[in-house]
Amino acid sequence: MAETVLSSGEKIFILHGIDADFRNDGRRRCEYRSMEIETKLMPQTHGSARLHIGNTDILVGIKVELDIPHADKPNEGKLEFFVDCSATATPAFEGKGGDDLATEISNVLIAAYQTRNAFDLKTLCILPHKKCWKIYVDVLILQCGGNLFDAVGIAVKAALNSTEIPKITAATLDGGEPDIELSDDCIQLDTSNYPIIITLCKIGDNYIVDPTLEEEVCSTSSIVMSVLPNGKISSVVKLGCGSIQFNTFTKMLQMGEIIGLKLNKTLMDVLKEENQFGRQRRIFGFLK
Amino acid sequence: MIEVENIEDQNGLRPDGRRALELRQIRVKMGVFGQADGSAYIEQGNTKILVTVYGPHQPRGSTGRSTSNITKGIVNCQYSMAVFSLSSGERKRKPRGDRKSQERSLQLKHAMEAIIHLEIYPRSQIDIYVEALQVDGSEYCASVNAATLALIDAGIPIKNYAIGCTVTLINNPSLEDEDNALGKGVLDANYVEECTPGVTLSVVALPNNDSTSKDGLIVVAQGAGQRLHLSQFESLKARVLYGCQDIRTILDYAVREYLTEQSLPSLFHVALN
Amino acid sequence: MEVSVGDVVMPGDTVKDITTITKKETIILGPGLRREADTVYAYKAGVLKKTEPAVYYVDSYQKRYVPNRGEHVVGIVTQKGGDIFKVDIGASEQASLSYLAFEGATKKNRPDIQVGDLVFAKLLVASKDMEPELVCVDSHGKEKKLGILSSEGMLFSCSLSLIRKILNHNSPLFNMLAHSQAFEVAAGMNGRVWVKARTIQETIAIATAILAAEYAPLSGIKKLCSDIEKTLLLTQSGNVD
Amino acid sequence: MPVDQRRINGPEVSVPYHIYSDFNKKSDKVKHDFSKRSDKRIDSEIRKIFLKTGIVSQAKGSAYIEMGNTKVVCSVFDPRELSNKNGYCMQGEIYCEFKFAPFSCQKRKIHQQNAEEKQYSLILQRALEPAVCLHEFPNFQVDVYVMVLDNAGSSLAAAIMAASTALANAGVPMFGLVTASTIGIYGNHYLMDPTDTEEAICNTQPDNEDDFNHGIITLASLPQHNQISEVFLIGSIDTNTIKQATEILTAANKDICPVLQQCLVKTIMKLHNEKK
Amino acid sequence: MKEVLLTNCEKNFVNKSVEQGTRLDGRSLLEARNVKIYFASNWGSCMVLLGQTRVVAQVTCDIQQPKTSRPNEGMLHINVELNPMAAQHFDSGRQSEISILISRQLEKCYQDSKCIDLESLCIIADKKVWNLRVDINVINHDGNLIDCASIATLAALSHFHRPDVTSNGEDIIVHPFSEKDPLPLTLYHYPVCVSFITFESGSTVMDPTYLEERVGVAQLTLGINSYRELCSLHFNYLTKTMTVEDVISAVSSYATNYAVQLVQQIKEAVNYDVEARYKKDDRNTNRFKECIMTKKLTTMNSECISIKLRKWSEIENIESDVDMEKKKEETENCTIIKPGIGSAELIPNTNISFGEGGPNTWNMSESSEEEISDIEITTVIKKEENKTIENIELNGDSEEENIEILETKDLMQ
Repeated sequence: MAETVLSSGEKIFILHGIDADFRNDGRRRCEYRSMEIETKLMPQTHGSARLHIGNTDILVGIKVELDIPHADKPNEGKLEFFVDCSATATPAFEGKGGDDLATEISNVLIAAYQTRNAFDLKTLCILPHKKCWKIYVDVLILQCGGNLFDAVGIAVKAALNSTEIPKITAATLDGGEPDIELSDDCIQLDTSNYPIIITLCKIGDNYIVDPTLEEEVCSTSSIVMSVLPNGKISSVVKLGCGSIQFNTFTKMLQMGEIIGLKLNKTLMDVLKEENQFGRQRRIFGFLK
Repeated sequence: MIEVENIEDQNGLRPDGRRALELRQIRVKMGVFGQADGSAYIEQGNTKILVTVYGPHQPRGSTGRSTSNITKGIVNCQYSMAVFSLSSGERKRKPRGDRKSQERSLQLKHAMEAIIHLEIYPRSQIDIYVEALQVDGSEYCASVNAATLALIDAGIPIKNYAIGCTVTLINNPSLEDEDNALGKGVLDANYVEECTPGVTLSVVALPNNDSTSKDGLIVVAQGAGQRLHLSQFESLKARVLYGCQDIRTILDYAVREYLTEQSLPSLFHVALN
Repeated sequence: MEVSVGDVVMPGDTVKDITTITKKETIILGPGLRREADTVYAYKAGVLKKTEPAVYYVDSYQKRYVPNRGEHVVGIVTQKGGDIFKVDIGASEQASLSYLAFEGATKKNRPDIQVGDLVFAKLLVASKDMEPELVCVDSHGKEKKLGILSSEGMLFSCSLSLIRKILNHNSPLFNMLAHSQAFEVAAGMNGRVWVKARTIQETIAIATAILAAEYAPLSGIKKLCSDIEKTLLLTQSGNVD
Repeated sequence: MPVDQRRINGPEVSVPYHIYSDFNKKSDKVKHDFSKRSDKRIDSEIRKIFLKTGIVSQAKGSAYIEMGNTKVVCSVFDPRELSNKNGYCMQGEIYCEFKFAPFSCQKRKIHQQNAEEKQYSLILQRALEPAVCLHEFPNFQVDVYVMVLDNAGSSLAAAIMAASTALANAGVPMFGLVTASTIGIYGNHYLMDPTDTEEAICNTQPDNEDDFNHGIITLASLPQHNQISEVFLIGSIDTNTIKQATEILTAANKDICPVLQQCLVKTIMKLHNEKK
Repeated sequence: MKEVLLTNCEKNFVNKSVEQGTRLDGRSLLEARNVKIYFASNWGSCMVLLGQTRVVAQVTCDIQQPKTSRPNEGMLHINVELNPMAAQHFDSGRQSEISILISRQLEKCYQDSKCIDLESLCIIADKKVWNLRVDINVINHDGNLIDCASIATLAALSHFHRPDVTSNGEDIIVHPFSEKDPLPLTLYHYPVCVSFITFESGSTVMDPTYLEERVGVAQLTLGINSYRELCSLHFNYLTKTMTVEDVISAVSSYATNYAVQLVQQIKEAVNYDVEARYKKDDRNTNRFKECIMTKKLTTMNSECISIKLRKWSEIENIESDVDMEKKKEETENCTIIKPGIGSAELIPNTNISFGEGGPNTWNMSESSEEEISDIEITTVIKKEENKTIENIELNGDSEEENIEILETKDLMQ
């Protein structure tokens, strides 16, 4: 991934293709590659999802633990994102090599889920000051084929959608010590307003979605925004070393919102469809 | 800790219904990833391992400089466990860098150095990256198997399959009966069995093609757990080599199937001509 | 502390005798001695020696080699590249040895040397500011005894003082050993010795003798050699049994 | 998160005491009086800026900025050669390190960068990169260190401006100056240059109001070229509001630019006079 | 600092000699080096010498909260430190591969095999337990660090005494040694590591030296206790692309016999020292000061010589019988010099030991001192039949113009 080096000829070819609204793989500017999503594929986690788009491969595992709330936010639970860039993606990620990228991705995730409009941490609280749920969202990047942010965003949302938290039947304070009873039933998270992340990549005078690795190399700046299903934007950040005109910026923002809403709807439909297969559904994992 | 009573029932079957010398279901996929030079995915029961191979390429960074030997290639391994991989419920803090992972990386490296024809690749490096997605016992051995497959997928010349297998001797005070099959060690233990008080012997061997001759060379062997009287060691070793033979047969079949699939188009081409 | 010739000196000791010597002689201060104003100080621990007419030095026990021009050393080839070999001679820096510095070597006809081989070479350049340079020929382009050492032999290291001791003309060690054994030896001034004899036992025996000579007085060398011989006989007879 | 093991950091879990003392007042915060800001500014007014260069004598270029109570120091050092990781690099690099001083915020910060500070470092780097002629110093790296001495809101914007002034002061070739400003959005209120309390309010969403805009936007731009060099938005805002807010911010950035220019001119004049 | 390259010459020689059943230091293939154990003045600290390999171990303890998974057990940590003191290629700071392998094997051998009664280290369940920490420092590396470290660990653990503790449920009182006698640890069994190296030819040696470790192909380490039980097993290829038959079965019985002996020796050494401490008897103990005491400096001191034949020591014994007087003479030649108060050094009389040192090799007035390095190659051809020996060939290639020749006679006073 870090090894993608393009000659100026290749770059110009890609640029012209995008100008003509016909990209190297035949897509239009605002078209996504086809994605494959599978959820609940790891029994040892509370929720999991695997996303495969182009050459990008993301695995998300969610684990839920009981914890004590932060003292300054006594009635909120905790949500923690951890991104691990596995060396299987590229030898450059060996050891601590992927840490920079991982921090960047987890920062975007944190920003996207920060507003209460998207994720209400209060629902994770069990007993104020004493007990709350802590949700670990662990993202494992197995292969990088461009457009990591979008892929991670979708995979995280799908995994959270599949997450089942044990239901709490009784939570009492017993002499200052919290006492909690769990049942076998599970409750699901309210994913109705979880954001997804859209990257708009500016190449030449145009902007595209879902760039491949080669297209990412051609771009000097891109905008990563997280769109909530109700049309709000929960985070925007510009990446890359280039700058953007004000007008282009607003146009990109509007485009991102439209795409985000569409993508979100499609994703939710697909997840619902998958859910209808029920528990007997065959799990493919990596064997497909 | 799991109750010892649960470990086996009266019929001499293990908790997951296997016999002593029975392996878990092994499922294999080679060439999972497009970008890597070679990759393989293996499932041994619930243990799921993903391995990618990059190289041979120019040595990079500290590994290239520190090794003074330039007549042979360098093997670089990294063993990493996904933070959510543990079956026991808790979450791992760091995916890699702890002593256990580093030891695994080293042992994997040594095992792979033993099978790769490194003398063909002087001044170059081969990277092997292991990612354990789910861990349910015998994960080191499964990763050796997966690494072998990934090397085959990458087209790197190897001498033989390196096959890993574990044998676990469950120390059970209630089990006085020497003849009991389980009393002599069970193959390919899962996490529950590994946690019982007993000894687990992990062996990486290069099994021979024909099982009639020698059992094969042992490349890496390590024991973990409690004590084992030396008199029992030989029988354990025999068992584990038997297990290696079995796994080899399975992997060999998988490789053949994969390669046939890969070469089908060209076979058609030949047929057409 | 003031010391005089023959004494054990410590760093910082002042050497008394030198200052009192008449002026017309040229005094040469060897290794381990340093002059500051009118006083001569020792800066190594060892025995203060003097050779006539007025050469003073400290004979010290040392393991690390500091290259000196013209000395013969045993080096390990660590790298091949361009038109030079890099050779480890145990000094602070690797020495360089040209492909052409061998007898009969030309641009086309290069010596067959692998990484890890041993060479017996002479230091052509040894200066504290420059990389040491080795040659395996003398000024007439002849190899003499220099060149690559066969990998049949055995290499071991010892202290620099031992090397000086065994290479001394007066040292009877090799003469005595040669009475009973046939062997080849290359002793580099850098504390590396290469030995080759007919059998492994003999090679080890020679090596033992060399190492044991470190603490043997001149008179003891003879006994040492006979001991070696006896041991060798014992070992060989033991092998026969 | 990296933990400094060589220094004694005090107990691992400690809690600032004021979260307990404030407990009763918290309800007041929600009823924040938006008609009047605490420092008597109107909503669209920014705080006064004090900017000075050359305050770190060891650095090649340095700047100190005050925006109300927010105080930031920045120093820029000589370009140094990149450690050869991936061969020769055709473009130069800017390395930014953003750090809150341990005493700068309500809660004490540890000496090592935390995730937030790392993120701010990256934002700072991306905000400056479009303005610097990176091709002028291939394979070299310019280090920019920013230290927030007092955080009273909008410290990221202050840091970006300080860094841009310091770069110019250091004589690093640049296409233009970078200015930045922050806006806090809370419902219909657009609070320019918010203080830290205002930032905290804008970051939270009031209960039982789902369709409510709130959030903070920091925008860095090159006013001389009409380019946006970095946007950082956090909260929940619809696109129209973002558009309006960015318009306000770009205008503000344009207004601020002369301050930076004047400061640099003053520095040069002073140097010139001294030489005479 | 890089390790000096292993020469082809050393490789060939070691391989060949091992094939013939000879080792450079005169041992037989399955023979270990001598083990010496010295204790420091406090509990649980010892220095172990295995040949020239030297390791210091120190056990310390403190009180900590136990792990939630094992609330009523104490903890044991083993930490191995390899610093550049032991060998120049050891990196300080970063954990090297070898130190990971050693610590993991010791962990398996002592932690996983439950050799220490950890439950007795619990003070208040779930709240406070003793945390033992074994720190191992390698002082000198001459091969087989793992065995040496394991001997040191075992000796230190069985020597260690922790302070006594009384608790009344809530508070605990740690008694200083002056109030209550310290308590030893309870060891269920005594495991030690025994290592082997297998060579290309398939022959295996026990207790390898550093050189042998570098030449060997595969390494086997068995952790064995005195009940002939296997506590850890580690068979691994060293960085070579060669395969050899494994030797676990072949050497395991040797290993157990040796382990039983070794454990016995360690136990004796520990008991001796512990008892001496109880009696407050400081004579005849093996303390650190004993290990640095200089012994006789003689030609025949076989310990100083790293290369020797198997029968070398036997000869030495014969010699000492015959030449008792001579030996005595040698010791008489030593004088004790007192450089200051409180220290004494046994210095051999310089006339004998240092007098023969050759001249130094510094440049004299731009000329070289050829003659001392003249006889580098001494080719002696011994003819089998008539035993005539040709003269040693001295090749004084003095191509330099201005040579100032020093008479070697002069150098010898």
